[in-house]
Amino acid sequence: MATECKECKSFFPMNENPEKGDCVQRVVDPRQAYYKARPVDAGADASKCGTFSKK
Amino acid sequence: MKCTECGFEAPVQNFRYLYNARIDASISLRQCPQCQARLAVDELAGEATQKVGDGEAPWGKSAGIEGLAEDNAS
Amino acid sequence: MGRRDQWKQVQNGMFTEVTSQRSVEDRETVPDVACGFCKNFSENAYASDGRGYCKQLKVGSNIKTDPPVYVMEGDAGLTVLFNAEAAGCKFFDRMDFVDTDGHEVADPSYRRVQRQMEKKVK
Amino acid sequence: MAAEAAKDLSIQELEKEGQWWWIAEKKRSRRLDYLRKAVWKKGALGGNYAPGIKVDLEMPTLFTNMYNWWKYDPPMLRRAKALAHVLDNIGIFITDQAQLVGYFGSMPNTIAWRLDGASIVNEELYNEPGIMPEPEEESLKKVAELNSYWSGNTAVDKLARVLDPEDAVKFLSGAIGWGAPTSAYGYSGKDYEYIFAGRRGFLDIIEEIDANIEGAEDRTMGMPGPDILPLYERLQNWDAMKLILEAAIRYAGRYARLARTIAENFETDPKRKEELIRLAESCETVPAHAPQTFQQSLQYDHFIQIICRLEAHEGAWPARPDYYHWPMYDKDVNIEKNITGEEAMDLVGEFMIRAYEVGGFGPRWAREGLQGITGTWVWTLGGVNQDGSDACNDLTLAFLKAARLVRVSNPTFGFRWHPKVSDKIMREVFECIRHGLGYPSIRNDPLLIQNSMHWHGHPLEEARTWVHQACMSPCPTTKHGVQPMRMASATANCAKMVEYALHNGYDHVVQMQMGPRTGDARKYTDFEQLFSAWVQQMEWIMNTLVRTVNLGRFKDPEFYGRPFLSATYERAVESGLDAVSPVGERGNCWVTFFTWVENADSLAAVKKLVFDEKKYTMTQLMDALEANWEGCEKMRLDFVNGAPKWGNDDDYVDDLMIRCLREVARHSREMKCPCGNSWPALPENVSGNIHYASIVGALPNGRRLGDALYDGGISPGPGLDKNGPSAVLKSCGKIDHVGDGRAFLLNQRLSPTQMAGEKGYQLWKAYMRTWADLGLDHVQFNMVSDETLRAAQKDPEKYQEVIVRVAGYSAHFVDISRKTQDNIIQRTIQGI
Repeated sequence: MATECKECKSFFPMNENPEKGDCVQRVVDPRQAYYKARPVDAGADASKCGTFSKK
Repeated sequence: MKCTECGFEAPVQNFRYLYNARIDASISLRQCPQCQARLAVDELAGEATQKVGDGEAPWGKSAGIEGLAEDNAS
Repeated sequence: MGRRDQWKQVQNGMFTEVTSQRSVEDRETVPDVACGFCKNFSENAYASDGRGYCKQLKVGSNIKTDPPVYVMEGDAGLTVLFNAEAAGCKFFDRMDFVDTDGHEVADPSYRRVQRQMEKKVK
Repeated sequence: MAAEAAKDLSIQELEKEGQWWWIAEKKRSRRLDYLRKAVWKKGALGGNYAPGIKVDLEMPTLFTNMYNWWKYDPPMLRRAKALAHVLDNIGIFITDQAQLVGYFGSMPNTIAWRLDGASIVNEELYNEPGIMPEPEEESLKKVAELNSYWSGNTAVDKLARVLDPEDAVKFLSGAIGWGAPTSAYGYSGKDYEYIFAGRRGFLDIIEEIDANIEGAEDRTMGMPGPDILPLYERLQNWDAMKLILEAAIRYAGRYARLARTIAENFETDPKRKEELIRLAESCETVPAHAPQTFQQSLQYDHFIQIICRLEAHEGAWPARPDYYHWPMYDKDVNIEKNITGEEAMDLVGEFMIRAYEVGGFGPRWAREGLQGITGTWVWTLGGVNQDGSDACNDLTLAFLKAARLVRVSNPTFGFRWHPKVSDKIMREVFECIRHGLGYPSIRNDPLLIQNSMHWHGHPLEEARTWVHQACMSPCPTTKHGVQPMRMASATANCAKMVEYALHNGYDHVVQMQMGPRTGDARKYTDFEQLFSAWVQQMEWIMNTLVRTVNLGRFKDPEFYGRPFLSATYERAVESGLDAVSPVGERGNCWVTFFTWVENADSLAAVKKLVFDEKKYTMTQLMDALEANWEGCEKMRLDFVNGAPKWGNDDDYVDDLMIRCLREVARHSREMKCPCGNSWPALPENVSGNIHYASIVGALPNGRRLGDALYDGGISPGPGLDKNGPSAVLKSCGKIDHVGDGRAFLLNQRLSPTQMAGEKGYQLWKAYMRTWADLGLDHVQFNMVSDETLRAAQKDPEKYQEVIVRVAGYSAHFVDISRKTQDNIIQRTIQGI
């Protein structure tokens, strides 16, 4: 079975629509640290995602 | 003219003209096409006087003025 | 030819080659004898998109044909790309020094700051 | 001085040394220190972006996908849908310690690429070294693909097909002007009176739009007739405005969600959790509703600026933060005491930092002309209220203090001075200058209000709202006064006026017959023949640029379109027309005059040495100029030192300057903008004097092709103002700063040693009194010594934070090219 975004620790579903959510990640670059977010579908294929981490 | 850095010799106009050091003096900056050094050039004599490195200004301080401009207006 | 048509011809010369569809290979290849290595090439003062003027040839010239067409009179210089093949041009005059330092400001006669030129000169 | 060594020195010792940047580090809060150091500089170092800066392909890809999808929609609606798709999907981030959010790239080290503006820019981007995301090969393929899609489809490509081909070719030669005649790269004023003074949130505007739609539909579903025909297009525009406002609210909501996610799942520090919740509430309030707190007021402003920049590559940032954010500051800090002055200072400092980090991909001429920065973010402080009373307040002071703590080079301030400004405020202004920031520039408020009324007919109360539209030009922030599209391409390389007058209109640098054939200068027998040729070339240059810009402005709603900007403009919301449409705008155009003073100095040199003294013939002069003065050094020095130069209170050359300006002013009134108003000149330079150095040929003032041009506006040539500061002011005071043009930039360099202490302040204040008495509209100061600047050239790593005033903007000294650095050092240090 394919790995989906909703199984990942970085996935945070939207209250109003759990089928959609944000992929939230911590980034530390040479100047600053920050959290970034990108909208993703809960069921999106995450099998090729380099940062996938199972909940 | 002869490059003070690598010895390359050519007519002065063959050295790439960069810009004046100060418009009211006969010193310019040119670049040697061979070694690419930035050279201070006496344009009246047609001679390279020295290589100009970072932070170096062989022509002195602010153009025309060594120190403060005095208020001479009447 | 009327004024408008004359300048239309110049305009076409300035734009066509630059904006026409090109492959990545067309964009990346810099021939050993390219306009960008020539003393007669002057980078366009407005755009660093790789186009420039020829200081010798005027609009209507074509250095790609065999034999090349050399037009020496006119109101505007021929527009060429930095990586145009110039092996067939009798006016090609190789520069002693090609400046690829993009930290300094425009110097159309010496500066060639395109990534492709930088790779080629180094 | 190395950072480690500086840490051991006391603030007093550092002050003595003039090491203001280390003082800032010691004095600012930990939060501001972190946020200031967190910024990735987006300004180019000379012409190259700094290591680590990446072009962001996310926005261009998202935008293009959706723009292509909605290919049958009318321009504004199509762009609104594409932009909404970006707002819904682009990566967002919240920096540690941040209390304000919003950036137009998907990561802090990215620069946005406006790919629907001009194919020329897109092609340039393809050729750029080292700025593509890894792997480079894949990115290049993607860029090539995007370039192919937009080739012929960008705003400039479309305009180029409509322009007269001669105008198009000559403009794109790069010899006479820069910028691009489209709002894709324009500057837009913000209708602050509508949004902030009117206390409107986007939901309030949506309500107004709904009412307008309802009213229009009553008519389109009613009696047929020609009067209802324009409404069909306007209805679609209103749909577009509404759609984009809704997307903007969702965009803010994404930040709110992220802030809550961090607070609830990651953050362990209770204080930071509280801040994140407050940040989330802020983004849930604005832009949907009018702001209720000082933080929300700043956040609202920043969202508007950021979304405008996602819509177009805006090259300026007209704003008046101490005026429009004052009500919420006053409420939170003074009246309700919800936050302390220190907490407010953190917000003000961060507000400046958030603007400093903004940067988009600019073509080389823009990078070189604005070295070290990404656009002229000149924020306006001070001035008067609409009733003429002093508008300075505690927030004015807070901004002036914050500037010294965060020491950003962008934004900078332009301070509206007037006789009622208190000594307390003036001291803070002076402290910023003394700390070497190069800003605020000082603007003569009463005079510029008069100027706005004179040239563009703004009513007094509206003129009093003015902000810097870019570096220099005043523009009201009102319904009919605000300007949606000031295009930098109405920027003239004025040294070409005298160059073409001497060369029969031919340009030897770009190898083209540019201006009219005004005659062979070798045959001129008196000065008037040369001057007559100069007038013709001046008119030709101004006409060519203005024709191009006028057409660009007129066609912009069709070729580009600004749904979001329109949705924030009262007149656009009311009419359903694109904000860029000239309908409803009073008109506030100006032609920026780069490289202007060379004209007066060159004409004076020819008049004196050739026609009055007959020391040289025109043939000798033309031979020398054609040889770029090579082999004629003695003669060149004669033209520099033997002829009077502007800035020395010498009527010989000053009268010529005034004569030239009066000819320009006459022609300015003859040319009209699309709104029917005049096109006055505005001499200033940014670092265009360096960009044009190798594009302007040799001139009779003694410069060669390659030499930097003068630093701009009405500033005398570096080192050529030998009679001291009063003489400079007296020369500049001969200009009518109301009737001769829109504004006149004056750079002056002062000695840090002389300006030290109370004595220094009093000297400066006396100088400023003379400046005001003589009726000048602008002055700005550099106050960093030669010694420090040379040391910074030698050891840039140790002097990263030294700031200098270039012209119309400030930059970190290490971010400008060596030629520009030397040009700044060449400027005369005036003793006052």
